[in-house]
Amino acid sequence: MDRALIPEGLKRCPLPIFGLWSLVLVGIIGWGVVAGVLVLLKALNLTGLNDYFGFGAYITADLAIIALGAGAFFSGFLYYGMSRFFPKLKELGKIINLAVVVGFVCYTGALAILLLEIGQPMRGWFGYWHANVHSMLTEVIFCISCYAIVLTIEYVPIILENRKLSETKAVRVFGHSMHDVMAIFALTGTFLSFFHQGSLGGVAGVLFGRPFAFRAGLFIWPWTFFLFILSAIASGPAFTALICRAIEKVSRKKLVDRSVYELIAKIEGVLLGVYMILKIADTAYWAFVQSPRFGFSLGDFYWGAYGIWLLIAEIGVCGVLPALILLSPGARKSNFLIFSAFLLDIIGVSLNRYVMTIQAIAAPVMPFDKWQVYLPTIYEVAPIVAMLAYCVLIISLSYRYLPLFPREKDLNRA
Amino acid sequence: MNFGRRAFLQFAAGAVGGSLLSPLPWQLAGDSARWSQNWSWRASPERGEVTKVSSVCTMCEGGCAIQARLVNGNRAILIEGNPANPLTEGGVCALAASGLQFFYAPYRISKPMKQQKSRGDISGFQPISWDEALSELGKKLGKLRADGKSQELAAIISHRPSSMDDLWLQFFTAYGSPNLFRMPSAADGLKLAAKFTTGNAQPFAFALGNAEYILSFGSNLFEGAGASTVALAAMRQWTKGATKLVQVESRCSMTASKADQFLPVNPGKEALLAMGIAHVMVSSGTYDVDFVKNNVFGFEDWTDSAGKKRQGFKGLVSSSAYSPEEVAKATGLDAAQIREVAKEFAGKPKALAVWAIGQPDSTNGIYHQLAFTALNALKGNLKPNGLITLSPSVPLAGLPPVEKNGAAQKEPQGGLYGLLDSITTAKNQPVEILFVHEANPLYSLPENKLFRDALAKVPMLVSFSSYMDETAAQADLILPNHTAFERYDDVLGIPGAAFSYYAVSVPILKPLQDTKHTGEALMTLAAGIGGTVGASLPWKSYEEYLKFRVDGLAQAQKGAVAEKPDVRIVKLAAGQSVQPNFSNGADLWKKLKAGNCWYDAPAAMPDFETPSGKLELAIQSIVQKVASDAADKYYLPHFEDRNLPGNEGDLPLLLVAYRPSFTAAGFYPTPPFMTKLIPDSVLKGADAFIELHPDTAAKLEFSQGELVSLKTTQGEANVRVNISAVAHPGVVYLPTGLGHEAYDNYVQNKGVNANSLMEVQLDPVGIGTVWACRAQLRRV
Amino acid sequence: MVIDLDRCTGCGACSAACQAENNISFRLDESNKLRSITWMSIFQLNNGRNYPDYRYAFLPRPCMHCDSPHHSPCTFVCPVNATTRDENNGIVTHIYPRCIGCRYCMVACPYHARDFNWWDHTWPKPMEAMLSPDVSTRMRGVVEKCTFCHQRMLAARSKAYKDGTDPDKTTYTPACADACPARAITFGNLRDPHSDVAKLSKDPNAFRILEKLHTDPKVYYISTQDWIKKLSDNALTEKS
Amino acid sequence: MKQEKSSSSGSKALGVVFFLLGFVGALVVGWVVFPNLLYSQKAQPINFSHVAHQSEDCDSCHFLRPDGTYGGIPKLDRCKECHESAQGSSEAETKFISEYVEQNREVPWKIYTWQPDNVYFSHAPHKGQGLECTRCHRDVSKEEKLPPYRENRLDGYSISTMKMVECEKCHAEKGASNNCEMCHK
Repeated sequence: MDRALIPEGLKRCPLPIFGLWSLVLVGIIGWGVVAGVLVLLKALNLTGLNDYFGFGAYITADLAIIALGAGAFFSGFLYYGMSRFFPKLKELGKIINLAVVVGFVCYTGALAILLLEIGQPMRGWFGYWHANVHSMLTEVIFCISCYAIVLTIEYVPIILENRKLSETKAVRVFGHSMHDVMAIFALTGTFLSFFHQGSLGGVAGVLFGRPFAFRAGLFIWPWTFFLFILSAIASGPAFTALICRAIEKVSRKKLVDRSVYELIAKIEGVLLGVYMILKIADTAYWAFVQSPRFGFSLGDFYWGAYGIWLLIAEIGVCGVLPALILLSPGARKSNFLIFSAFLLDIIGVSLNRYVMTIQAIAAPVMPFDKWQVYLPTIYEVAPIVAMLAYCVLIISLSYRYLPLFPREKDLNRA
Repeated sequence: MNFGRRAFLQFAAGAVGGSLLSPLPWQLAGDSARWSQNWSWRASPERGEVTKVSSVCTMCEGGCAIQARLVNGNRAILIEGNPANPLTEGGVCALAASGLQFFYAPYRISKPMKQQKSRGDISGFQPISWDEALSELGKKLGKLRADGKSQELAAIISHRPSSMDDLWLQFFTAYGSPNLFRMPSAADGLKLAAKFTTGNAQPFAFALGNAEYILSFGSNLFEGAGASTVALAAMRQWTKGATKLVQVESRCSMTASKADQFLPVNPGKEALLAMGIAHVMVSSGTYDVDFVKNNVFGFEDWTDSAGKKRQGFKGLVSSSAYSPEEVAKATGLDAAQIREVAKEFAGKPKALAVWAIGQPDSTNGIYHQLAFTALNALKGNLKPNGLITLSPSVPLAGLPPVEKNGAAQKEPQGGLYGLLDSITTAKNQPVEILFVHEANPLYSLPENKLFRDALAKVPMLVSFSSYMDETAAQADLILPNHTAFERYDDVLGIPGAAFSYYAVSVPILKPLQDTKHTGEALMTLAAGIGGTVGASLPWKSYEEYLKFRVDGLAQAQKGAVAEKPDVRIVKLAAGQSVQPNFSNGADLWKKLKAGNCWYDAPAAMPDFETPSGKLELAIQSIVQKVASDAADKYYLPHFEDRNLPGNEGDLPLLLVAYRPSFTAAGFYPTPPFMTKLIPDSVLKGADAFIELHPDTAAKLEFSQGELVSLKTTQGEANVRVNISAVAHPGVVYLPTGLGHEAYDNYVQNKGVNANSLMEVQLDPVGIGTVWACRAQLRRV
Repeated sequence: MVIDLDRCTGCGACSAACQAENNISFRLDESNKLRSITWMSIFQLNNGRNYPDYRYAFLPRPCMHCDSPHHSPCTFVCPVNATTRDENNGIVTHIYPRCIGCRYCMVACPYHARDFNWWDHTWPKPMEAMLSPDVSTRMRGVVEKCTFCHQRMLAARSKAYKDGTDPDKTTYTPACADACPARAITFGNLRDPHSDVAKLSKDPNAFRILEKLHTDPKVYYISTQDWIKKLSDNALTEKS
Repeated sequence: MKQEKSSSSGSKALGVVFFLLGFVGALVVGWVVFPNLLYSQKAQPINFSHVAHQSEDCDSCHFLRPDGTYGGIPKLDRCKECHESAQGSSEAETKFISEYVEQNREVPWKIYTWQPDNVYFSHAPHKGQGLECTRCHRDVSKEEKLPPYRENRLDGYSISTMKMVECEKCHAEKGASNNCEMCHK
């Protein structure tokens, strides 16, 4: 049976090994699910959250994973949208399927965590039922759930391409007809996710009671709205590329032409560069103009574990540095440099999400207030790890049984 | 198969379309929204008509008028202040606001209990009917008395002034035992000082509201404890800036923080500073010369009854020992500062030196009380219209005279501590039966070990507590009293207040449990014993008893009932006349029952009933209690430096207990509402924090929050370190009101009980003085 | 609301009364202040000096019911309209059955005025009898905060309707202001220039916390102590 | 592909039938079956005839208290004022006397318009606005027999418990405040 499912003419590792591998993943997922269920039953007192830290690991993980999942919509946007004007972008078609899968797992995973995060999961849908249009979170709830659906729809045809499934005519027909409309979904998705990446940025930016996070507005949104979008698209594709590379390493196969990596590198380089320029400008304005106006000096925002190193790491090591690497044609030639640059890029953006949520509330606002330190408990870690395991599992399955990489066959002719 | 699929799709489409046009989806969505909002196990309070009952809180001496909110007349949901009350203007303390948590406390004692197993074993308590319990006890008492051992009955009762005191006294006099004791309180000191210097029975009272310069020797005016209602009412009268408060204390308490000036003296040296100030006033002649000349005995040198010439206060205080320089050395202040304060105190027309208000227990021995008195005497504050008066008594109906029991009635020596000591050492008469009423000595008596040891020698302990507190848990018989909100009770004046105050506390609800008013229990017991004892308590119920007393007040036709808050009772001047606004007993009772208080201006300082007919600074009566051949200073107010037991090498630090406003340290434990108020710098989990000066902490190399072992001569306990600049260097401050072992798990195991580490020094006149004890801190 | 810190002795009567009035739940151990529910929290301020110049004061902190234009920090972010501000009376309320427990409002509030129900709440059996029917008890997983005892306002309005007087002119006092034994808390209608609060808020010694954030709190504080005033806003606090 | 098309074209008519089948079926379920399934019926402990009490005016039993709160269904004491002993011979009254009056138990009426804890509703303002009782309550002036109490199986509320939207609608029309704290506690 297993053989029959594997795409024609492609080699995959023997079933036992794969079985073992998935078993491990399932184990981890089970562990996380148990923790999650306990949180649902016994409520959030199991977590490290408290009245000082309303947001914690759950939200941070969500923001990060969603930013990285952005690879899906952005590559989609470039491939379906832009390639008409820039034929070079057709290259991305070679990795687009993976991007979709990654996007799918990231978003569905994020939704699951979001369910744990709220104190009244049963009422999660009130975001629709009693929506408050002013709230960034409303936008987030809308867009994430909508986009998760879109991604599912985008994922379906890829599944239907499975050898066994596509034997049934109806399925084949259905799959094909879906393929034709994929562009539309891709673009809808693009819009949705642009929007909610922005909203996620807004979530922090609108907190005018929190000088650390607050940012002044551009149009109706604080400009973190745009910074988040930019940082997302500046890291998402990199993430996809990195995963692709990981699969290559594990399966000891070549899946896409190197040209794809270089193209992504170039794109990411430019975007990250732009993002960094704006981010630095923003930081400078925030540190030297806005905060003093609120009565804060930069020193008030950093303390102990939440030291200034966070800022340096985020902007310097994981921002400017990878940008420079990716922008220099020479560096892009080196596999080591290119992928470590991707990695730094990803870390940088995740760090940014962490800072904008947790440190933003760790910094005391009232003068007689004291710093507090937040440590997530196992009940927060487990579901997050499980969520990642779930991502890996789905990707592994997809890779094994679905023709994700159109060029795989040619590239691996023995 | 295609076809089937198609048909199905069409059917489905139809179904969807149809249901969208039916209420089904919308109704379901709405209902599930509501369903997700219901939490079946969430408590859902019964609704109904809300009514208010007015009463007076009797949980401490404060005398706050309260109102209780009832639902359907059978469920109390809130205790608020009564805005009509001139003393509180509607305010209450945190304890009163949490009062219902005692009313509905899980650790209430629901019925009379008899210990069937060994003492202290909670499981050994077996219910017993009231009749049985009281008749049994009555028989025992009768027999004891018949055997001429009536003095072997003793009782420890609350120090809160109320008509219960008189009832107890009546019972004990009739029964023939002198061993009736109240829990120690600051008022004891004020009473003795007044007794010795003025010869009157009433304790001193301070006209805080009329003073413009207040020199407070360690009084916790604003710590929310007990009589601080008076201090707060006075504070409201002070005009910001105009009235100056100077606090003399070793710890920077709330009062010190609020004060305009804080004089950080070394612990226990307050009285020395008073002497120092007196020294300056005397040497600079800035004291009230006429008053001292005409109305004070023993200022100049004097001759005692034996005709021996003795040194007067003037000579003593003028000695170099009390010169600012010397005093500065010992107190840790500087001489200039002392001169400055003395100058201001002497200069201000309405300057007053206060001590021992709002403190859970006295930190001053008799000689220190006298020193403060002397300072006020020099200031002329004890003049008929001065700022110090005798705490005015309320002219209630006196109790009928009783035929004293023939049995020998030795005046007990050395107060409560004397009794405990004599029980333990059994050198004096032993005690067969011990009553404990509205008190929890096993927890709240300073150096509670003394009570524990004595208790071991007492065959029978009878507790009248409504709660399973530390003492009740050790009882052999528990006769639970109604709680403060279920019974008739009264507030018979407020310690240290320079106005008379009387209020009646009426039940807000009928008793929840099978409890009995202790007053009525006493009446039943008396009846059971019969004879002169029975005759001495002729009332059927406590309500009737109170009515009888209020009748007397009405007949006296003094004072008035305050029905509006605008009466400034803290500003009443001594001797000021108040127009009575009640006709007869019934009328007054009605007004009092409605939650109003009765008040009157203090009487002007009466004639001194001392041998000399003057205010005595040289006290002859005190000497027998010291030593017949005592040195001159023992007749006079002076600073008595105590050398503490325990050696300094082993116990290099001083331990001082302080009273935080957010714990309850007396008969009532800290209720859950108040537990919430305790900062995590005072209590974290099960650990209490001691306050330690930064330098001291640094010297001992302790870090904030570190767990250390605190050792005194009394014992050892683990505490956490709170490095705080409120602390005097070298002194360890431990909060009172923590460390209960009884009640329920909302109260238990929170910190340590300061009383089990502190140590009491007994005065020649039997005041238990608790000010500090040697202590040691080390890492665990 | 105006709170006179010169009078406040930190006795906590306001907070205790608040708990009784508003059915605020309590737990065996309340020493973890980051998870303890107190609508009226009492902060301890100090002047940072060393003994004997050290001074401290207590600052009772109800919800500030921020008056910032359009929205309060919290009402702006609630995704489900569970917390809103009534523009007629300025009260910021929070509706428990609507709240989904996302805690965004807590994050938005710089005063830590909001507490989350981390647990299902139980009262020791007999104490359930003292729960007030005028305030609904909370389920786990929702946020709660000070409501200026608006149930008392509703009661007062009801009575006004019954008596045929103008409901909009009725006044009331919340539990904390009623209880304060130092009479440090004054409550009233800030918009009515003749009300005591309006007058007191103009007092030269009156200030608000974090004015620079433009949250526009409706709770004023009064203190004659400069070091206390300094602690009201960061710019005024000298940094070490 | 081709043959599929042809096969479908042949069955267009049938398709419409299927569609209608589903459509009508759903309508029936949605309008008729579902509501009956959703609500359970409960009888009141004893019957109360409003008609029989016509002599009294409504306010004598359903009155506002001095503090402006609403007295609701009268308590036993109010009933006792007349029904200390039987007035007539109705089986409801005899039951009432024997089970409640004599045992001095309050009647556990099921309240048709009971609102949940989190709702604050005061009759005084609505009365003050001159609203007729029948605007929200059923007209009982001709009522001989208490209708059954119908409870929503899902959320446990009575069928006649007013929903928030209805409150809001009227408030909006009347220009009354629709702010949360006006109706929630």
